[in-house]
Parts: sequence; C-alpha cells; structure tokens
Amino acid sequence: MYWARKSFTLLLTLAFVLLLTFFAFRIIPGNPASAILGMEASQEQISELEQKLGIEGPLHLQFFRWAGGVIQLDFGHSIRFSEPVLSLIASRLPVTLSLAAMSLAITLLVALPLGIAAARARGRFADLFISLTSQLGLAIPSFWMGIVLILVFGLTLKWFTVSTFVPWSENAWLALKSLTLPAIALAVPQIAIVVRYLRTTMLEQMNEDYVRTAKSKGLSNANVYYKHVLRNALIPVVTVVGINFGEILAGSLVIEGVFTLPGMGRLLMTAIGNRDYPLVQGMVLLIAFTVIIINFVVDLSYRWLDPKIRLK
Amino acid sequence: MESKSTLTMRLGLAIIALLGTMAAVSLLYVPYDVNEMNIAGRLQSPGALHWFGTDNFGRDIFSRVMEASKTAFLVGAVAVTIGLVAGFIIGATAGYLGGWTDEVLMRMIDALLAFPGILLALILVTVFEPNLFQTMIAIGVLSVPNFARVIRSGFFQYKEAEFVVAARGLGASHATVILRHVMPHIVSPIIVAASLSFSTAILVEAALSYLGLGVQPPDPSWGRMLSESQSYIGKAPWFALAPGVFIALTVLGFNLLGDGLRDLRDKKT
Amino acid sequence: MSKHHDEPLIELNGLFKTYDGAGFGAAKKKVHAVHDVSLTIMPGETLGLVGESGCGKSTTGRMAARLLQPSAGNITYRGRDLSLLRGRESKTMRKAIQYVFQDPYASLNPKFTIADLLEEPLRIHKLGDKAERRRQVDAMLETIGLNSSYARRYVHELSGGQRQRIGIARALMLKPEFLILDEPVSALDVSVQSQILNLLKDLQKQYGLTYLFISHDLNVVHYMSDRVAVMYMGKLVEIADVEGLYHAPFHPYTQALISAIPSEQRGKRSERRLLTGEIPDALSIPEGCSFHTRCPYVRDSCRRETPPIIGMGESRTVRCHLYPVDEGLDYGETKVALG
Amino acid sequence: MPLLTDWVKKAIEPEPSSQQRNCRLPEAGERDEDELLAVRNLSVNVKSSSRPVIEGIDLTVGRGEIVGIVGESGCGKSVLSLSIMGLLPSALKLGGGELRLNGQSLHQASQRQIRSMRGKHMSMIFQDPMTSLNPTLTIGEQLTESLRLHLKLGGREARERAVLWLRRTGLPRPEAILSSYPHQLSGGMRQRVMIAIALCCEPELLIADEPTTALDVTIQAQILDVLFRIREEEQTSILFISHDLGVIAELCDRVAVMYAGQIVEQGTVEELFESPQHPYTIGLMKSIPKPEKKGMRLYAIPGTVPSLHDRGEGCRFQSRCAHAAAICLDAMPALEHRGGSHAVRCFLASGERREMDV
Repeated sequence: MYWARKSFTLLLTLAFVLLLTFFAFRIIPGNPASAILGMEASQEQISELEQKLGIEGPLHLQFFRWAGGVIQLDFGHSIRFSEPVLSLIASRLPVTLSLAAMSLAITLLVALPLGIAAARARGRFADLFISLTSQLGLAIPSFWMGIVLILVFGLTLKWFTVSTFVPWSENAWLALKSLTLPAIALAVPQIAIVVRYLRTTMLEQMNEDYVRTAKSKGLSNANVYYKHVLRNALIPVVTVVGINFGEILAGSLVIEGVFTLPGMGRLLMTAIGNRDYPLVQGMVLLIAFTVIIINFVVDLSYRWLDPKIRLK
Repeated sequence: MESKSTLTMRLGLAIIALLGTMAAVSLLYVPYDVNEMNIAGRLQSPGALHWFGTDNFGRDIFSRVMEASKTAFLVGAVAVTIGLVAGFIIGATAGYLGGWTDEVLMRMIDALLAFPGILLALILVTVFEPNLFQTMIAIGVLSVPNFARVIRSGFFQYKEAEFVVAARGLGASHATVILRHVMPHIVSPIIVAASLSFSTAILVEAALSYLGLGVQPPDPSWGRMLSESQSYIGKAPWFALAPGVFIALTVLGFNLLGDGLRDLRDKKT
Repeated sequence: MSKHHDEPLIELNGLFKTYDGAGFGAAKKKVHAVHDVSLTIMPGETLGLVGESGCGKSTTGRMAARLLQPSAGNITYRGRDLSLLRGRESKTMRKAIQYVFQDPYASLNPKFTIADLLEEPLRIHKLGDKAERRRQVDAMLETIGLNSSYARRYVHELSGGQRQRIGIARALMLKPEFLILDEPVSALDVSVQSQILNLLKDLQKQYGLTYLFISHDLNVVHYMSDRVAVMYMGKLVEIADVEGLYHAPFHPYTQALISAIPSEQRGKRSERRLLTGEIPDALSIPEGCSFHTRCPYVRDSCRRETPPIIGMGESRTVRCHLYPVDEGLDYGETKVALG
Repeated sequence: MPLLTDWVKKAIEPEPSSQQRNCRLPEAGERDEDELLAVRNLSVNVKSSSRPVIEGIDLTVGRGEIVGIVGESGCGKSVLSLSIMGLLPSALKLGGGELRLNGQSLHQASQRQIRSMRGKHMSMIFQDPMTSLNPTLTIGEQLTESLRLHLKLGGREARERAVLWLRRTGLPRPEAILSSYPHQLSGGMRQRVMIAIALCCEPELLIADEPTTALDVTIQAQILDVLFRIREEEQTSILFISHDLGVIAELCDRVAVMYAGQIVEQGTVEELFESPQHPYTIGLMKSIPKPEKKGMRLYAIPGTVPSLHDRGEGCRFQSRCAHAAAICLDAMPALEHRGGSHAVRCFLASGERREMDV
C-alpha cells in the first residue's frame, strides 16, 4: 500500500515537470523558428526548422511525440551544434557532477562537526561564533564568494591556478585542484543551512525525556550525545541533504561561469544565448528529473532510518 | 536582558532601514551621474572624491551601488508580492479542502521545486527577453512554492485545533472559522516566509544579472557590476568588493529579521 | 437529587464510529472506536461515562455533542432526531447541547481575550447587542467565581483551574440544558479539582442542568454521578446506579476497575483482583467479548460470540456471558463474589 | 480460588516484615547502617536569582523501605528527586545541606563520582513511558547498555540478565521484546521496561517520579504490584513521588508531604492518614472525593499556592490556613516531632489546636 502511494506521487510530480518544461517553451510569442531565422527567411526554411524543433502540428501531438522521445532518452537535436542534445550534455556532465559531489562532501565534512559543536556549546562562545558565521555564510552569494576566493587564493596567495581546467582523464590531482575553489564557494551556503538545521534538531532532541533516562543510567555526557542524541538528530538532517544537492546543482550553473569550467552551466548559458530551445529544454529537464529522483531516494532513506516508520 | 531573538530581529530591521533609506535617497540624489563616464579617471581606488573608487569606465561605484539598491528592493518587493498572493491561493485551497485537491496542488508545487535555485528563472528568461520586469516575474514564480507550503501547513495545523472544533461545534460557519480563528495564527509564519523569500529574491536577481540574463543596462544592478568587475579583479579589487558586500548585507538583514520573528513566534505560542 | 420526568432528555441510539485502518479494498481493516452504544439520559440527571484510554468514551461524548459525525445510529433530544432537524430547530438544538473540553488550553483560542471567548457563542447566534453581550459576560464571570477584571486577560495568563472555569462558562453562555463534560478535572490538582466539582454541582442545581460526565477517575465519577456506564474497547459493558455499581459490580471488568482504585485502607491492596495482560490495540479488537483476553473467568463462549446487553433488574444492564439470558436469575445477585 | 495468579497469592500473605521496624527519625549526624539515603537541610536554588526552589529538606530512606513524597504540582517534589540523582536542570543548582547515599556524600562528590553511582547504586524511573525510551534504539540495546557500563557484562551474558529482569517485571515473551522498538509496546509494557533498565544493575535505591500517573488504573495496579514485589524480593529502597494520596497510602511505609518547596509533614503512613496534623495535609485529604462524601460539598483549600518570589517570611501556607495566627506570618515553623516518627512544620501546638474535623 505504502509503495503504491509513494510511486504514484513520484509519477504525478514527474508528469507535471514534463508539462511545465513543454509548455514553458511553447508560450513563446510568435513563431520561434521565424524569430531565430530572422525576417527574410523563406517559408521552407522556416518549416524545415520547425520540423527540426518539433514544433509543427497540433499542440498535444507535439507533446506526446516529445514526451515519447524523452522516455527513450531522445531529447532532440541542438540547433546550434546540430548534435543530439544528450551527447552534448553527456560531454559536459562529468565536470558538473564531480563539482556537485565535491561540494556536497565538503558540506557534510564541515557542517556535521560544526553543528554538533554548536549544539553542545549551547549559549557559550563557540555556539555564538558558529551561529554568526553560518548567518554570514547564508548571506554571501556563492558566485561572489567565488570571486573573492579567486582574489585571495588565486591571485594573491597563488595556491590555485585559476581558469585552467584539466580533465580528470588527463591528471586527476590537477582536476581536483581546479575544482576545489568552486566547490568551496558552492558549499559555503549549504554548510550554513546544514549547521543551523543540525543545531536545532540536536537542541530539540536534548530536551527529550529519553536523554534524561540515558543520564540517569550513568552514561557520560559524550556517550549521551553521540549514542542517543545524534542518532535521533541526524534523521531529519537527511532531508536537508536532499535539498542541498538540488541547490548545489543550480549553484554550479553560475559558479562554472565564475571559474570558466566546461560544465553543464557554461553549456546552458551558451544555449540560452543562442536561443537553442531543444538544448535548453533537454538540460533543464534532466536537472529537474535528477533533483526529483534524489529527493525521492532521500525521502525513502529518511523513512528507512526511522524505526517508527520502517516498522509501522 | 532582551532575548536573543528580539536582538536578532532588531539588528535585521536596522540593516534593512539603513539600506532602505539609501535606496530612497538614491531616488532624489546620487553623488555622481550614474552613467557619466570619465575614461581618464577610470579604476581609481577609493578616496575622498569617490568613496568606493571608479569602475572600468570611470563611473563612480558608490553612486552605482546606491542606484542598484533601488532595483534590489524593487525586485524583492514585487517578487514577494507575487509569491505571497499566488502562494496563498494555492496553499489555502490545498490546506482547507485537503484530499485530492491538496494532493494535486502539492505535486504541482513539488514540480516547481524540482527546478532548484535560478533554474526556473532561467527558463522564463530564455523564453522572454531578459529585462527588469521579466526578472521580477521569474523570481516571483520562484518564491510561490515556499509560501504555498507555509500557508498550507498553517491551515492543516489549525484546521484540526481543538478551538476550531469548538467554534464549529457552536455553529460557526466556515468563513468565520477561517477569518477569526485560523488566519490570525497564519499571519506570523507568512511574515517570516516573506522576509526569507525577500533575501532569496535578492540573491537570485544578483545571480541572474551576473550571468547577464537579469537586469539589463541602463537599469543598475549589483550582480551586473560584479560581472563587469571580474576582469579587473587584479588591478581594482575594490571594484568587486563593494557590490558583493551590499548584496550580503541586504540578504543578512532580511535573514536576521526572518529568524528573529520565527524565534519570537515559537516562544509565544 | 435528580428530578426524574418520565420523558428522557437525550437518547443515544446504537451509535457507531468506525475509522478506516490501513490496507486497501478487502484487506482494509476497520477500527471500531465506538460499537453500538445506546444510552438514555433523564433531565436533571448526571450520567457518568467511565473507562480506560481508548475505550471510546470521548468519541461517544463528541458524537453526542454533534462535534463528530456518527458512522451509524442517531441521537434524539426531547424525542426529536437531531439529524432530521433543519433551520431554526437545529439552531435551538445546537444551543441546548454544549460540550466542555478536557484541555481548556487547547480548546480556547490563545489570541482571544476572555471577553471575546465568552461573547463568541452569542455572536455566532446573533443574540443581543454589544452592551447586552458584555453584561452577560460579566454576569457569567461572577457565576463561575471570577471577577469581571478577567475579561480583558488571555488564556495563557490563567491557572489550570481558572482556564477550566472559562471552558465551563463558555459552554453556559447559550443557556444549554445538556452539558457534556469530557474529563473536566483530570488535569487539575486535587485541591483545585474539588473547587471545580463543587462549582459543577452548584451550576447543576442553579440551572437544572443535565450532565454526561466522562472520566477515567472512578472516585470523581462516583462523587458526581447518579448513574454510571462503563465502556471497554468501544463497547458498553455495564450500566448501573452508582451505589449498585460500586458495591455490587456485575461485569468482571468493572470489578477489576473498582478494585484497582488505590485507597487509603491498608488492607484493601491484598484482595485486589489484578488483571493480566495489556489493553488490546484498537486495530485488532479481540473476537467475541473484547475483554476475554484479560478476563479471569473467560470461557469458550466468551472467545466466540460477543455477549448481548441484557437487563438485570430495575436500572441495571450488563454485557457478559456469566449472566446468560435464559437462566432464571435472581436479579441483583453479583455473579462473582468480590473477596 | 485456583484462578488467582501467584502474585495475588503473595499479596495476600501477612503484612511485610518492614512494618514492625520502628522507623525512628534519626537525629542529624548520628549514622546508623540501616539508613541508605540521608538528606540533611537540603536546598536547591535558581542559579540566576539564587532564590530557593526547595529548602530545609530533611529526609531519610532506610534499606528496603518505601518512602513516599506527596504534593501538588509545583511543590518541588520532582526537583528534590532530580537533585538526589544529580540531574538538576541547568537553571538550578544545589544550594546547601547534605546528601548521603550509603554513607557516601553526594553533595561534595565530583560529577564523575555521582555519574558512576547513577544506575549502579541509585536509579530513576519517570512519569511518561511514551517518551522516556530512545525511539531509534531497540529495548535490548537500551537495557544491555547499563549492564555493559556498570557490570562489564559481555553480549550473551548481558542478554541473559536483560531477559531475566524483563521477566521479573512481568513482561511476557521477554526475548521478543529485546529486539523490538519502544513504539511497538504499550504504555504499561514500556514502564516495565523502564523498571527493568533501572534495576538491572541492582541499585540499592530506586527513585520513582510519578511512574503510574500517565497509566490507566488497571495498568497502574499492575505496576504498583511489580514495585511492591521487587522491594520484597530485592530489598530495594524506593523513593516514590506522587500527587495521588491513594497510591502513596497503598505502597509506602513512610511519607513526606511537600508544599511550596518545603516538607510540611512527615511520618509513617498510619500516623499520617489516621491523624494528620498539618492544616494543608488535612485540607488535601478532605478535598478527595470519597464514596462516603457523596452528596456533601467537597472541602476546597481556599486561595492558590504562593509563587516563587512572593513566599514571604513566615509559614508558606499561612495565606490559605484557617488557623493562621500572628506568629505564622513572621516566623518560619521548624519541622518538630510529635511522637513516633511523626513530624509537623506548624506552630499550633497539638494541644492548642481547635478541633479540625478530619
């Protein structure tokens, strides 16, 4: 029963995403083909482009043809690069995914200890300091953080060479080095979110009765925190990680511009610049699907982690 | 000793007031004409004449930052209004009717949320010509889901509250129950959501303008100033610092206001 | 103490409340919160409704107050079926039956002043103008022992006892005849509890009220009630006059309930009848008599069919196989000796 | 009555031996080995205002004795129990006075020393079984945790002992319960698990803070019976805290009545219930709806409990006491003996008291 309900909600959301992406590119005023080719283009050129764009015929037919293609991973052809959209994306995916993965790793490695420390040092200096810095972390736009990092670590301290990306295949260490600064820039706001959220859930759990029971058993404070409180506090944090990944993906679209990294972001910007609708549509759809699938997986793991729900 | 939350709220309000007056003043007076170029005096470092120095065309950075604050507040205000109005309609309907309506509406909201951060704005900007008006609409749509969720959960939480059951038991009509009993409890979470979505709006506007897909010249924007400043980062680092600081300050102000209000609300109820 | 007219004021006839449990289609398990409850309440009387948590007493109370739609069965007020009443008649009925909530803190809107809370019933029924309503609020505050200075205060500024007084005052604003009290004193300390119980008794005399008094505290129920109905797992298991129930309970569950009351006589503890096992889960109510899993006198018939409710003498009924319908029974004889 | 379970049979046997012991209230300083817990003039203050929440507490608990503390909400009975366990909330701190368990002083002990005694020599069970267990750990994990900590027991040995204690508190199928989670058990079963957890390292003292208040009356009877039986079989001393005079009367050997942070009356259950001396105790007993009071108005103590900052100098009950004399307003009465172990904190010498109908 539970699975039926879960997969139904997933499918419904995916359907709405398909509809949204389809119609977003159909509300273009006038005819997109003539808009691209300009005024003097002949009729056959326009209809030929329309055919390529898949925007001829009645609307619902267009949708089913397009959606059918999407299900078989055929996102149509890019106008500008006259290559299948999917292969274009595939070529740029590794950079964006590795950037997002690195950023998520940094977020968790930094935010988890800080969140716990802030909760344990409740009201004292460490708590105040961490809360203030995370407040700043939330306020600083990640692309500006990127510029500042370039200024400080790139130009002045020269620890990192900027704007030269070495693909993983050639030299893993250099690739890693070139992704570090952008990953940090992307991670800062996410760290702030996770630290604040974990601190709140830790503080909430600390007031629960079972903590008092644990103490009455003679357990040391450390034992109470790590064995009892943290275990309950981490469960809700899982959902935040799901949201983090979506925000990181979106953030990378901008950060790649700051650090001139050949990822999905740069591709999307050029596609938007050339009004290359099929490419933009394909990329946007792929990102949206990834976000939904990740949230779905995170939601499942959240339910699996919590025995109250797992053993309903 | 004033509680921490009132302190944060006060600090947030102070920052917003400071920036708000700056934006208001910029309507009447700006030290230098924002577009007055002075190639000879370009990339001057901050000094008596130009508090924040000059940019690559010799324009006064302080005046441009002041002018851009107007755009930021404008975009924020319009985006929040769109988000609030649309969010309320969706959230209230889903919250009060529940059942299938709620399920369908919430899946639509999830679909909107599937386009994280600026992605949703990017789609709209691709389809329409990128400009100030377009940016406001795009960010407005972006903030709808958050409002819808806050208002829906407010309705759900208070729909089952005992005092609502009591009122219905006395024979109160649906309208009275919503207006007199449920609404007063939803107002404060909406204010908290509004201040937090204001800061998100400013961040997204800055990002879009940085990418050149948001506010277009001649309308001033912190984001676009940052993108212009990036190529001169070596020679004129201050050029990149000023707009960044102002974005962060404004966002900090609204975040502090939002956090302070939320902590206060949690304490009271 | 109670003035018995021949005509009952309120009758609950075969009330059911079932919730959909988990599962789909055939596998869908039904949760019977209330199962075939019928009660008759005479004017001026206090009927106690007692039982442990999950027995359905609150659900029954909420259905009687029309706060909850019964899945089956109906409620008659002065012989008229409530569900058939329309328009003006339904309005008068709504005024005549009022409900006092267990947790006054949750059932009184924290953003309203005491005056708003007490005026609300009058405002909903459009009774009197602003001044008239204000006068009635002040008078009601005096009646429940609070002076009118409380009118401008908020619920969170009051103590538990004072909040419960406001809960009662609010239910009285429309001058009802029948008051359903859901555990009105359970959350209060003993000293405050006695103040509220005295108040309820005085109000009953002053306004000739009829009470359905719901509680799990048998001492309080004994003090307040003329007759008592005992519920277990959604079903009525015994109804009796209060002295009869406490001194010669028929149903084994009632016997266990009464012997479980901690009392100050030292010796009482030794001959207590300890029930084994836990209260069953509402999702899987035992077959036959729902008490058979914990009953010391369980027999085969108890496991198979649910015993019917049978009359036992003048105003007593019981639902238990120990008292089979056919056997010539000398009414009033307690089947199972207590000690 | 073949149907009676063996527990009920045990309950019918003659009154337990502890009744005959004369529980004298030992004078301060004199240590007698029969005394497990000694509390001398204990006070607990609010950290910020150093205003006393509870003060002048004198109490002893003998070995194998059940001592009850009764009082209404806000009288400080839970604060007292938490101060003994060293689990005071951060806003409160131990003021003055002595706390001795088994001769060992707790009031001077370091946090580490007190912690090593918690669970080993003294343990505690709480009011709400629904929230007192960790929802993400199995019952087994939460039980063996104490055994490993204090008795250094290994896996199999710990499990066996855990099963033994679960069975002792009357839980059916203890092995199955070991691997189940708290949300799968009913309130009564969880409270039994709490008792097993508290007693599995066989501490000398068990503090029970309203353990049956959140339970139904038939389940409450079962839990009280478990506590009573464990005291019989293990000679565990119990400090039982409750607001319910009936439960106290039934379970306890001696009882102390608390009001506004002080003990106002103390003595054996017979002394207290047969001839209560303090006006508050008397008022409390008369407020309880008892069958013989049917139809009569219940006595209700006028006024409300004074809050922390307006307790004034004199006796804290004077504003609500029908016998308040001038002396009650300005001086604080001491807890004086009135024969046997019966002590009262009230100026009215027993002779001079006007007849109070009990």
